[in-house]
Amino acid sequence: MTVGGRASVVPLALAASACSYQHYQSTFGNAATEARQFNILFVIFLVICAIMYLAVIAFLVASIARRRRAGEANTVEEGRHHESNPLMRTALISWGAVVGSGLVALAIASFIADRSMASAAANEKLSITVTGNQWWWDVQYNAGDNSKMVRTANEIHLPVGVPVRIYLKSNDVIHSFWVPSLAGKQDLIPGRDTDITVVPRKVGIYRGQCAEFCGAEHAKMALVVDVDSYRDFIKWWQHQLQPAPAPATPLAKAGYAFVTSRNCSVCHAIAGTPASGTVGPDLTHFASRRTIAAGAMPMSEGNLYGWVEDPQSIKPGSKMPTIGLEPNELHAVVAYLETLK
Amino acid sequence: MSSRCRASFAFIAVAALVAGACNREERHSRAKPIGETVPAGESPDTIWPGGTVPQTLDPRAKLYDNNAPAISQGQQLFTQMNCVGCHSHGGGGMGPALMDDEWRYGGRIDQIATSIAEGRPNGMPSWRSKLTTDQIWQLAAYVRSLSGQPSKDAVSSRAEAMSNATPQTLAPREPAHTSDTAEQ
Amino acid sequence: MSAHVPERVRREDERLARERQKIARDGPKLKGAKLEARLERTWSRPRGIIGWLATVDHKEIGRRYIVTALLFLALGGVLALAMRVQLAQPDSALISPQRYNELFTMHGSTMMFLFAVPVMEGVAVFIIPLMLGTRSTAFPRLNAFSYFMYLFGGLLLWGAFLLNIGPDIGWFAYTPLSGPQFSPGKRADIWAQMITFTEVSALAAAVVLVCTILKTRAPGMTLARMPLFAWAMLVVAVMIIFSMPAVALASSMLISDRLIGTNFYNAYEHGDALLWQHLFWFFGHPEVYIIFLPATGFVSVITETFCRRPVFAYPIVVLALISTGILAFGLWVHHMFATGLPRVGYSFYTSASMTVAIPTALQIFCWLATMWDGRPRFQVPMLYVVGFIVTFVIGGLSGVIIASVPLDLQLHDTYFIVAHFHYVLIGGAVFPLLGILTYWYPKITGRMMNETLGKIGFWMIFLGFQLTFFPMHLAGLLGMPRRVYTYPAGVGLELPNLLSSIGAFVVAAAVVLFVINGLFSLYRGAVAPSNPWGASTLEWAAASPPRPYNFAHIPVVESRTPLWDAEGELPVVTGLRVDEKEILLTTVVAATPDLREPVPGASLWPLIAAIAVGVLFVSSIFSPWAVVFGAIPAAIATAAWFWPKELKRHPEPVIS
Amino acid sequence: MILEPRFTDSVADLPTHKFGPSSLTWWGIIGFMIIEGAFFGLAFAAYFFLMGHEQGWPPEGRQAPNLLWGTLFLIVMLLSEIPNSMIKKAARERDVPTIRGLMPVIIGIGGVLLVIRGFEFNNLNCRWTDDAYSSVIWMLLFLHTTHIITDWGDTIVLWLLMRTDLGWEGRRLVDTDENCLYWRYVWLLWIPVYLMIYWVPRL
Repeated sequence: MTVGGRASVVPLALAASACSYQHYQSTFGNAATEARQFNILFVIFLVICAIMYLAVIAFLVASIARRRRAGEANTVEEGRHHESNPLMRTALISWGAVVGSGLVALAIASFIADRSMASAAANEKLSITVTGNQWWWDVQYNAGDNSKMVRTANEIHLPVGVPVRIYLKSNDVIHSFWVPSLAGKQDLIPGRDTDITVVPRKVGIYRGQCAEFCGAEHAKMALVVDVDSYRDFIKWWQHQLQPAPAPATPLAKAGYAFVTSRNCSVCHAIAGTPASGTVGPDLTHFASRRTIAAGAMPMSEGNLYGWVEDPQSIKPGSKMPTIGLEPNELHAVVAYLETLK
Repeated sequence: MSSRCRASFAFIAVAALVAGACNREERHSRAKPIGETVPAGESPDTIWPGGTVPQTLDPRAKLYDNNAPAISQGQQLFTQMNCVGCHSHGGGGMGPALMDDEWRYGGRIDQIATSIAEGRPNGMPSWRSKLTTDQIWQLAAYVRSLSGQPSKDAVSSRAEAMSNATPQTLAPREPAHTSDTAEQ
Repeated sequence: MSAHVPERVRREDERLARERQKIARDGPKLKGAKLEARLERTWSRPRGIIGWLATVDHKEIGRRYIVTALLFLALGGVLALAMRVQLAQPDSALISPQRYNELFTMHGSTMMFLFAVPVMEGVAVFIIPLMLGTRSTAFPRLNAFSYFMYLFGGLLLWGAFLLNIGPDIGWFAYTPLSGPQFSPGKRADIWAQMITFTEVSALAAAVVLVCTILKTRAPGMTLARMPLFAWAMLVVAVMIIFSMPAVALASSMLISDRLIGTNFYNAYEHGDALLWQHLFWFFGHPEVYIIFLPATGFVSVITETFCRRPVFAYPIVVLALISTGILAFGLWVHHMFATGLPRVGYSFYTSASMTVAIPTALQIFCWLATMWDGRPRFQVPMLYVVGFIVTFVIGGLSGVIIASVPLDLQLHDTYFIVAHFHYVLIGGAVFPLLGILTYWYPKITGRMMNETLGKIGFWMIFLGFQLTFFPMHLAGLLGMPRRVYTYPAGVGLELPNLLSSIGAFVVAAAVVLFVINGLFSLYRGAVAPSNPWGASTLEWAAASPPRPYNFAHIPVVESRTPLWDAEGELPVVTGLRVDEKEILLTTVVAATPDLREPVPGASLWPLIAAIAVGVLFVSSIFSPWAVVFGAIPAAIATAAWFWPKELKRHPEPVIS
Repeated sequence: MILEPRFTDSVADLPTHKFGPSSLTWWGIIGFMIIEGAFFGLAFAAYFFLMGHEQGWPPEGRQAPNLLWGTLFLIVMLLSEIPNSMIKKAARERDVPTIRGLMPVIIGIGGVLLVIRGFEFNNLNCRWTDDAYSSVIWMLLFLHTTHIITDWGDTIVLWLLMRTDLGWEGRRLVDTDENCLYWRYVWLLWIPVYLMIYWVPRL
């Protein structure tokens, strides 16, 4: 993966960014200071290690080629009483010195990168608390007074250029918050408070996934990070503070009735409605999100129908049960959910 | 006993162990939904006046009774649905205690499931429209484990929480009670 | 001797002293075919199934270890193929998540606990006594007990897997996922108890190896003349003794958390989930060096023989082995860089993880210098050494990359790590293992493996390996976490995963070819002389396959390459008994003859003790009282194992 | 090419048993001691790791274990070193009658110690299910109890063997010598465990 190759990948990805939500989940995304420092350090390590590797292979090839010309003397006595000549001894010492100094250089480069990352993130302006649950992310924007606190799930919007500190908690097992294009991962451990600091540099949609095995649906515990311009972010924030819009069409009203009285309200919360369960993700602005079920599928009507009708066939083992809805109830619920922009 | 007969005994014992073990660990996260809401006609109430012979056990019982994943899900639901509010951790409070062997409405898993689904007088709400049948049966399986009825191997010793009760794995096992009211 | 000895006992002593003179001993008067016939009768075990179960012959136990471990390799490999088929294309619903989680847990646990460590111990238990010029390991019954414990651990894990109650928590079972609440039922307990089985087996084998290497070397084989493989196994055995208790303690604490409700890992009751990770990885990292160091011993042995030259700078290689062994205990936190511990601590572990690369780099230089200075012949074992160097160095360098905290935060728990540890484990340990099995195959079975099949097999596994695991570096960089049963389409992971899946089948074919070559050569391979490769170490002075007593006379060693300096005749010491099993003990450093030690005879008690301890372990999954009541039969069995058959005194002590 | 043997010297008159590091079982015992030492060392590490999390140790509302039985255990155990050393010296001097006389004493002391241990378990002022502190305290005490019981069992089996005629054989004396060494190791390990269970919570 030469540097050149990597450069060509970046524009290609950007071009495809507009439509598909699986936009970009790779360390080459270079979308934040931390990711950029990772790439610089990674290239340094790669170059030095490649040099060391070529040295070993050169030595190997040379020693294979050297003796082959001297024929295949098979006699046993040949191998006895071989004093190692002093040249080899100095070669050994210099080899040790080269390896040692190479490693010291790499260690120092690593400490410098580590130091600069920590200092870049010293004065964070935005603070978010992400709580890991079995197989979805509960996101909460901390703000001065509670009226400004935004609660969402499986999706994070970040203003570009603004350092943000994400506090990580877990309600059950150990998860690991990792958005490759932005920064390194950090575990969410029950009983311990960890945090991660990101300074996004490039607008775009970036996908992340849980990186610590956390049970049946570890593979489908993803989240999407939307880096917006500052203006868009503020617009998004204001919109998130609004309660859920009241349903207009009769079908949506029937859906509202079902959602707030039946199973959904026990686990999910929708601001501005009696549904206030905290067991499942917050659905206040569900339809404005890009994915359903923690990144399992892109948001679309067809997928929404599939998910609400039988979540167990999409995420078997997920905590969301298959309610066995009647067709009319299903249409009503989906219609109402689509109004939650 | 001829050696052949003894061998067959051993085989049956092993098969029983195997069958028991298999069911205990089976995770029923069924991909295809079974259209099983509670049957249209309300299930007849499970209290039999005059202590007559209790009805046959509901076929779903063997999916949930003694099934470790079901009991574990029931344990999480028990806290998430705030059953702790009235029943605390099984010791009882506003609601009756679930750890003893006093069952006003029957201690069998299908009877407990009906109590949860239908609700009971004196404050037990009906959960049929709030929880799916699968969840109700999981809760019933966990409630039975609170009073020590399922086998010790299926229950968990503690939750990832403040230690609130002596471990179920050390509690003595209780025989399943059909319905106490009949005996009083 | 002292005033306390009564008259009766003193007369008994004189009678025994007289009888002692009449004992037949090997020497100039008793040698050749007559001696070998009598030794054969003394050292061979009783016939039939009882004898087969009661054997304490290190060669039979070593062969069993190797065959059982290779069986588990095959089983683990089949699981890997199933995983690769599932991951061949995105969003595939071929295997359910629950089944896939069981697959990768079983693959990891089988490869690490049931294949890698036992196969190294098996080869060592078979070869070390021959290489050191003695007739048996120390504590042969403990050796037999160790094999049975390993076998029962494997049967427990695989029995549970086939009964559909196998573990599904990953091969390192982080709490609280493996805790009582999130792993219902007995799946995690079975995994934890398998650890207890294999750990008891590895510790027993380690004590056997340490005592054998330190005390039963041939006279004259000072520590400075000991073969490098023996050095490697000594360091490995000491590492096992210090590291395995960590996982034993951690898994016992996990079982007690799950069975009697202790709160070691319960974050809400003053416990800590990271306590498990610290204890597990304190064992985990030395474990991977326990798997790698024997392979360095193999490479040294192969390089020395096929380059017709002692390994360059022997003291450097020995010091490198010892320093790797010591440094391995200071690295474990580099598995926990993402858990939010203070950054200052991490920088210590970054530098420690980098430092451990230096001794291995020096060893690689010494092997290359041996090839440079020697006359390498590229038969199959030497090909595996070249394949080892080409592959392992990539794994070592990717290890240096992930030793740095900022890089590891991106690469931890991704497929980059999967690529790294397969490069260092398959490249670093399995390649030398395949080479050494080909090298010692004539010594173990008396027949040569087929050369062309071997070469085809090598190129297949070498190229198949690169095709399988190199794309995983890219998959990791493209954001694919570990242990995911599927991945979404459109994220760019399709190509690397498809290549890996194809490569996996090539590697599987190569392993099948190796097994066919092994089985085919058992009957049709060329009959092997005692030293087919013209090697220098003592095991090639014994017959192929070695007689039950290994050497008619205990050889004397005067240099690091005894057979190359032997000029047609081997100096030996004489005087060991012929009618009873006996070995010569020598002093630890200078290996001067010190003591004659009776060797225990074949006995069923190790098997019975292993069954009793096995029943105790398995039943303690289900009830804490099993530990109390299970201990009684185990105590009886171990006491009977120690109790002599007849309680009368012999002219010279005998362990019957 | 099978190499012809060139006879050098004979080892026929070497002894068949020696005390101390020459004996094979000595190295075996040292091996197992290091294993148990590593086990206990890691248990101590876990203890201090869990302790590191707390402001107060024991956590508030929890009383430290009562001193009486633990200290009594320590005293009786230290006293048991007297017969233990005498047995070790007797083994080196092939004084089998003294060994046969003193071993029941040390087995009796072992029995007394196990009884005291029963009381200790009752006086820990906590159940293992209460919290991590209680779990670690119970674990340390349980580990040491298994350590004592295994050595007590070994001593009983060895005593039964020493009473037979085989008691006079050199190898059995070496076994007795090493068993006394192992007993010394058992009570040496008790001292840190004792301090951690009884005194560290009182600091």
